Amino acid sequence: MTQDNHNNAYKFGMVIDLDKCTGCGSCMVSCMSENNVPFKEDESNKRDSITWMRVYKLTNGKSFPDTEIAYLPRPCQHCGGEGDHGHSPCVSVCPATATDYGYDTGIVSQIYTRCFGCRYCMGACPYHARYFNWWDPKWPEGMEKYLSPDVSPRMRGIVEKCSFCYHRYQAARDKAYYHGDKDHIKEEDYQTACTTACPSNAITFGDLNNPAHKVHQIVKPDPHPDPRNHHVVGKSRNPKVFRLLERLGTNPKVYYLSEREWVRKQGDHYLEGEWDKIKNHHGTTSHG
Amino acid sequence: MDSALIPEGAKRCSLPKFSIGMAIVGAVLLWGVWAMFLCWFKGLNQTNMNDYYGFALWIWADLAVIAVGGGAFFTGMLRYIFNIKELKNIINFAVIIGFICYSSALLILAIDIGQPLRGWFIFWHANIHSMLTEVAFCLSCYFAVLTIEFIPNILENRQANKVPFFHHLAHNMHGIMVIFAATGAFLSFFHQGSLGGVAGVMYGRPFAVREGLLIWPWTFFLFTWSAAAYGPSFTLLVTKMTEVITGKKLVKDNVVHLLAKISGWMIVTYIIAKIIDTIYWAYVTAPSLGFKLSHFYTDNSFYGYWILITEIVICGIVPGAILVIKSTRENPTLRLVAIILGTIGVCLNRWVMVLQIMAVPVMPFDTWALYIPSWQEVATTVLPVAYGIMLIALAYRYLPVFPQEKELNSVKPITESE
Amino acid sequence: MQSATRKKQATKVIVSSVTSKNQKHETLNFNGELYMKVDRRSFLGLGLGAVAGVAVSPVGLKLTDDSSIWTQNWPWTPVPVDGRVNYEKSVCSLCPGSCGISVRKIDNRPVKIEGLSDYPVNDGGACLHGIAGLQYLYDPARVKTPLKKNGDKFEKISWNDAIALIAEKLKGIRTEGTPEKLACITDKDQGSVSGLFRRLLETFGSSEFYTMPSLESYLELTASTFHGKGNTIAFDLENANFVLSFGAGIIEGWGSPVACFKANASRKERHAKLYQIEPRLSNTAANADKWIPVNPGTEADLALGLCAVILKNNLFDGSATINFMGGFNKFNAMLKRDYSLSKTAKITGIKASEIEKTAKMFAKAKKPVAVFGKGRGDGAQSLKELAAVHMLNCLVGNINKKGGVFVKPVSQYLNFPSQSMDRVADAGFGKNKTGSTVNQLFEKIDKSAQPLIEALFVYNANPGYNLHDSKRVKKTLDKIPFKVSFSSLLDETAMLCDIILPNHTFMERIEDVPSGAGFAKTVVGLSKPIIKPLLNTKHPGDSVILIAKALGGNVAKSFEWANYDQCLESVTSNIWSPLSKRGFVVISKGVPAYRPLVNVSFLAQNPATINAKGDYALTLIPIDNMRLINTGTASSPFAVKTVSDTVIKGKDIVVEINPLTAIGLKDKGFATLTTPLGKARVKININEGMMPGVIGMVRGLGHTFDNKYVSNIGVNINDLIGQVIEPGSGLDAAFGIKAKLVAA
Amino acid sequence: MSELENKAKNDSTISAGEKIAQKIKDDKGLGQGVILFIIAFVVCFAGSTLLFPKLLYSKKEQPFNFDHYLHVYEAGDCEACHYLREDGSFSGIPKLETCMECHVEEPLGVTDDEVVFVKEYLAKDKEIPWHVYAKQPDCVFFSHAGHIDTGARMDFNECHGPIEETKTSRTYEENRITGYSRDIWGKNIFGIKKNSWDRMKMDDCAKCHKEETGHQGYCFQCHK
Amino acid sequence: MFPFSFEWVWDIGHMIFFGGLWYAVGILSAGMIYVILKAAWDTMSESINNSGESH
Repeated sequence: MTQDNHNNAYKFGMVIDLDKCTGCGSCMVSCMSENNVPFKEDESNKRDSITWMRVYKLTNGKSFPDTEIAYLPRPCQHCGGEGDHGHSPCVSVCPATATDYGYDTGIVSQIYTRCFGCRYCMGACPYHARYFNWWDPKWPEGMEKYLSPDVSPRMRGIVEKCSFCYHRYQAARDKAYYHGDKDHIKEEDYQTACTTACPSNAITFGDLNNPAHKVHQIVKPDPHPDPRNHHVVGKSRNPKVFRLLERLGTNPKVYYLSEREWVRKQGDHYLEGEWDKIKNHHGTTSHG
Repeated sequence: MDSALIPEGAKRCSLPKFSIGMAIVGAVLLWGVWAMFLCWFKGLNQTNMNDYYGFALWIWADLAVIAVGGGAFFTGMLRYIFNIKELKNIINFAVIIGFICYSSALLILAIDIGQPLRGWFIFWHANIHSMLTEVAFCLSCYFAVLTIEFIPNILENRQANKVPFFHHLAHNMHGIMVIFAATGAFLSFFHQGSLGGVAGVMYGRPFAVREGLLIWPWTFFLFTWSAAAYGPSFTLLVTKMTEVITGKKLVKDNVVHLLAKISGWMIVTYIIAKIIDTIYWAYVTAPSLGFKLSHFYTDNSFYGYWILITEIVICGIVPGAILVIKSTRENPTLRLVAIILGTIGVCLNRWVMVLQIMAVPVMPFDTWALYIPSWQEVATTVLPVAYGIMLIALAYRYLPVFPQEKELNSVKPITESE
Repeated sequence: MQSATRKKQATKVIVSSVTSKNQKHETLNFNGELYMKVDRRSFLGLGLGAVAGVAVSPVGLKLTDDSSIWTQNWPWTPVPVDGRVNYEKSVCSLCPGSCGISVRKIDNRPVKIEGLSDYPVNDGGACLHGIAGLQYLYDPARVKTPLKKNGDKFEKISWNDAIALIAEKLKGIRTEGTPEKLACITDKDQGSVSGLFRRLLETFGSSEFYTMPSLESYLELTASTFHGKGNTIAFDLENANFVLSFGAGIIEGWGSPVACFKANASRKERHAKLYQIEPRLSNTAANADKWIPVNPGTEADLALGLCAVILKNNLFDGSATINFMGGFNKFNAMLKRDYSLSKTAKITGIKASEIEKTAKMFAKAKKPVAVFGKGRGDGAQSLKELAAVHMLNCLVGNINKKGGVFVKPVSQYLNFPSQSMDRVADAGFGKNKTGSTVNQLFEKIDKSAQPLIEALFVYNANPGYNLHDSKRVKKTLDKIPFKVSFSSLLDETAMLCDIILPNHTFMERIEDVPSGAGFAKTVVGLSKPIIKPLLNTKHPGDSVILIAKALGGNVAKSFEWANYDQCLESVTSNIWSPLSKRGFVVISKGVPAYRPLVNVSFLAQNPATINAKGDYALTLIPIDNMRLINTGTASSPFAVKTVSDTVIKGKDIVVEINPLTAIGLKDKGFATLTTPLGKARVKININEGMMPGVIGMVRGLGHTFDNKYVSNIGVNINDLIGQVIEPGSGLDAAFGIKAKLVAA
Repeated sequence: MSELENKAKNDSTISAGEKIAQKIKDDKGLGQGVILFIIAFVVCFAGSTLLFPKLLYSKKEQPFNFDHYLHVYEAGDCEACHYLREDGSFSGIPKLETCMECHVEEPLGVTDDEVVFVKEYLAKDKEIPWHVYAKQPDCVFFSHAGHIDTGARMDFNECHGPIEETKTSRTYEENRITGYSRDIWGKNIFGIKKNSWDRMKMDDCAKCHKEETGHQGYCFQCHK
Repeated sequence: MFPFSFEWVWDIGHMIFFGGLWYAVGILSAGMIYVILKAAWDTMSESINNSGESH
């Protein structure tokens, strides 16, 4: 059991290189195909279109010809909550414990049979990573054959979200049990569907706690709380890496990487002059 | 025909006239019920809500109806705990309004959740850290208290009073109503507060988040306070409306002035606290997260500074001032203006604390989300209003709600018959 | 209070009566009034007792619990069956990229498609259309059995009857001695199935074998213009350190999409530069190191302008240019005269200093590559532009070098046995082809009074949707009396056909899938059947073999194989063993050894530049959006779901326009787009990334066939853009059309 | 549990109630009602507690009887049919191809159940539609690898009962409303468990996890 | 909601929350039971001793 795997709990996270991301959408489709996400005839109202992984289009706001755009894939951030104690914005508000924070993996679960659709978690999540089944999912006649047994298809009236392909973690643990080393999940044994699908390998997924994993080497998370904002823990020591809305103290586990300063600046809100102070911060200095 | 049921010495309109009125309101009720079944059987795609607007008109209706229903617990507390005798003439009506508000809230919640059949999971698998769990428990309990407070009034119906058991039951319940009112106040303090906490704890939403005391954000106390402040105003408003519709004077002026005075002072103290909280939030909490005040009130087609000013100044300071100063309080038109503004104020505060939270973009590259309710949502929000009107009409017709009614409307003084 | 006392007496009465008459059955013979009293109380007792009894029993709790569990297991919510997991390798043939895929199956039921990690083309990644492949396999709109047109409806027909009907029709044409009246349109001329189609036509006696315009056809055309027939061009993007792309959507589906994604992704590590020249800020332009906005349609002039700068400052590779043939000095003179720096700047709208700087950077770069083929590289291209851009490569001499442009012969890994021809076949095959491109064929059919083509085979192509001025193309197709479509979907062209022989989807077929479209290596993959065919469909190879056998005579003799599997094994005999074992064979990967000769005669004559037809103020240009398939097959529901709401909004298409040109137009508002060919209702997306004076509309929408998820959305841009045939090459080179936008 | 059935039951026992009424000399007006109340209460309570489960659970027989005892004896051990695959997933109920490792066209034994098996399924190469007693709902992920000898080394009797000694397949009972097998929600309507395999729902798993690992586990450990 | 619920943990949070809740529910139910029994008792005693109006 990983609960007592000599307390080296995992902390699965992801870093996405926005300079490599081409906005092609492979991650969106791979995620939908892997997790039995339904589709409707008209999905053009992006406010009730269920895409666990959504690719946002960012712009530097300048006018022609200096305008620039970048793409930002946004899965569920699996927030660790203030001080990384597991009180994610959504977990702390769900009235029926339909979503909880797995301290052994750092993954925020969503249980479709417990959720009764009050949608409070959707209001609490600042990343809009939670989707509600406004319609009863229906697959055209014959297409239910491609549904995967690893993820239970949902029903109308409940909230669903990215699970970091937790079923792949379950399969990896089964394999580890079978081969006798139940507490050691190899890096390549548990990779999410979007990571494996990305044609430009822009997404790197792994255990943030394990220095041997690529994601840890890129992000170099700082275990101590940030002196200027004690809610923030695990801030990246790589100046090119940032997190979305880090100042809110949600402590997301999805990091983003970009060489372009205007892209990094879109990660959070800054008052006048704040950005220049921390523009190329190295390590623990953070914005107050 | 139904004269046997009408309280002694009370003059009511003829049954046909009454039934026509009830039929009209009943039709609106049925329209709401039709929308309710649509939402239950076809699912919440009947509404215009979406993933940006998980909370919308219904949650606002919930919060607003509970806020204005605060009159029941506050008047009850004043009457039974602070022993203000004059309020016994309005406590019955306050309880009826409270009962209607809380039953409406529970009905709207039953329609609003995606899986009504699993609604009881909120009790069974309760997450005690969630404000909504606390709301669910205390709201249901307080609804029970309101039912208990409403039963004696029902049992005082002429026919019901004839059954000895009912007669004794009503009498005994009056005896220990103090305990029920105290428990009710305790429960109300928490769930009114938790409804405020629902918004205040969302640290992912800079527009909503507030610091606080221990686990309760300041909005917790502000919501209770505003419910207690504006609740009596709403009670007075509905009393005034009932008096206008029935064409009779139902409550003596000294009771109305007293309740208005209390409500006034509560509004004034609330508004001061609200202003302090807003200033602290606008200049300390939000900027610490990188948000200027203009982020929440500009470049969108609806939410502007006007909503802040209306809520605090026009519907806060003005009604407070009117109800505090004796001369303006006792001037009927000014008092009516004040209680109407007050009620609008609390509804606006609830609107802001639900819908503007959803509208404000949080991620830098996100956009404002605006939303218009669908007819089904409007119908199911009008449904409780219609049901409330019918209940008040029935109660007014068949139950002795206003003790002073006979006295105020009798042509010659008659001795106490019983 | 009187009433209370009277009531008490009444109860006393009841009690006494109960005690006195208890022998008899008391409920029966009481008189009305008394009967009423006992009955009401006992009834009350009974009812309350029953209710209390049931309430205290577990029924209530259990029903509440079970009703909630019922909502967790609604009968209409599917429950996928669990089973043994295994992975199977195959190759996706949805587009010329031909990536390797690995399919996860549960007890032989495919549930997920992913990229194959050690496949030489894509090494693990896959594009969204390949990943959503299962939605094609299980699409209920697929053609289930062969169909025969009757009036304007289709009716079912068995395979034998269909083949017999086709054979009888073709025999009719042959007996008239005009075998050349049989034509065939496919998507590419590589691969065994296209080989079979070409072989059927040739042994039948017709040389009318056409391929739809694709990057593959443009590469071969440019190669033959410069380096002689039988050559093609490939780009070693992985090793190039300066890529100058003239509108090519390197990361939007150009060439071999996933290979290009990988080459682009490693750019940062290799410190390689990408400059994108395009009127619109596409994803490629956004990801590039520099975006150079150019006036639409003037890319050729810019390329020649850059050549002029390179020649003027003699930054060209002398050793390469000395053996240029075909009038290099004439070309040189033409450049000096027509493409001086100031003239080019005026035409293209780019500052002269910018042109000069770019030309110098390109020439000085160690491994520069200039890439041509606007958008995905298919659709309408002008040979002048392709040649001008390739001229840059020739000038800097980065041909057949690592990190350069590879000019290599078209790979011939297939060895078909010799064809047996009879007199009629030789006569028909001898006649020269009606035209070199599909557009020319349709133009000739339009002009000729009596039918120039009697029978047409359409395989993997949708000319009725994918060629400019699709209304006219459909009218031309109607002029062909007998048409057979091999599509598995009832697309626009199939709906016009008389017989439909539905083929398997790429997951039900065994087939050789050669890489192409500018990919540096030549890899042949083996697409394997992941699942037994679901419907009454056949492999297109089998269909052709059956038709050939039904025709008899020399045609049947040229198709000796029993079925397609046997044919595939024999045709790819020299590579079959590695192909079948490992699933792919790398035919050639290194730098081609020989130095090709370069003939600049085409450019030397200074062919005319194409400009957009019509006299409206703005220019409408097509956009190739990675998330939509625009080659005529429908995009999958998942793919359409990922398309942004600035491209599709409800049933309407959204066009991009710069704020400066959008006077009187509201963002997200409606407008009517008018071009010389027609009108369309569109929505507006005010977009800073679009050059002023240009409107951008996505290709791949406006399908009219019956598919709830992708059809009847928006407009097919090919209805709005007309054909402009380029005199020098006969290609349809219309890069766009003049249009106007009026708020609706 | 429809009221009608209730009513039918009440009439038959009314005469018993009447005798009691006569015996008790009672001068209170309510006596009559109270007695009837008690009768109706007892009758309805007993009725609904006994009748309700019969109505709630549908009874289905297996396609043919399966003799575990014989097969364990013949095959030697359980792993012949129920085993862990290479990737740690559990094979579950064996497929026809596993049966065909021993069974051939003509029946090996004498029982007519085997005749049914050979004729109906083996010959027609049709998978046997077994009703799985321990089938968990779709939202549950259960890892056998984590519980048997590669993990917690639990004995399979704890969850499946002494199945290896059974000679006959018992009737499969399924909840008509939820579709759950009765083994999941428990044989006894009050939820009283005599032995560990009588019920296998969330609370049972939670109790064992709490004892063994000190924590009930986070939702995604057992949900998918 | 009950100690045997799945989510129940004997921590300070549960004790305060459900302590307060059960306390309030306890008062309400006790109050109601008292009132009903007393009313039943009053009705009974009134009808037995049949004395004049007792209230």
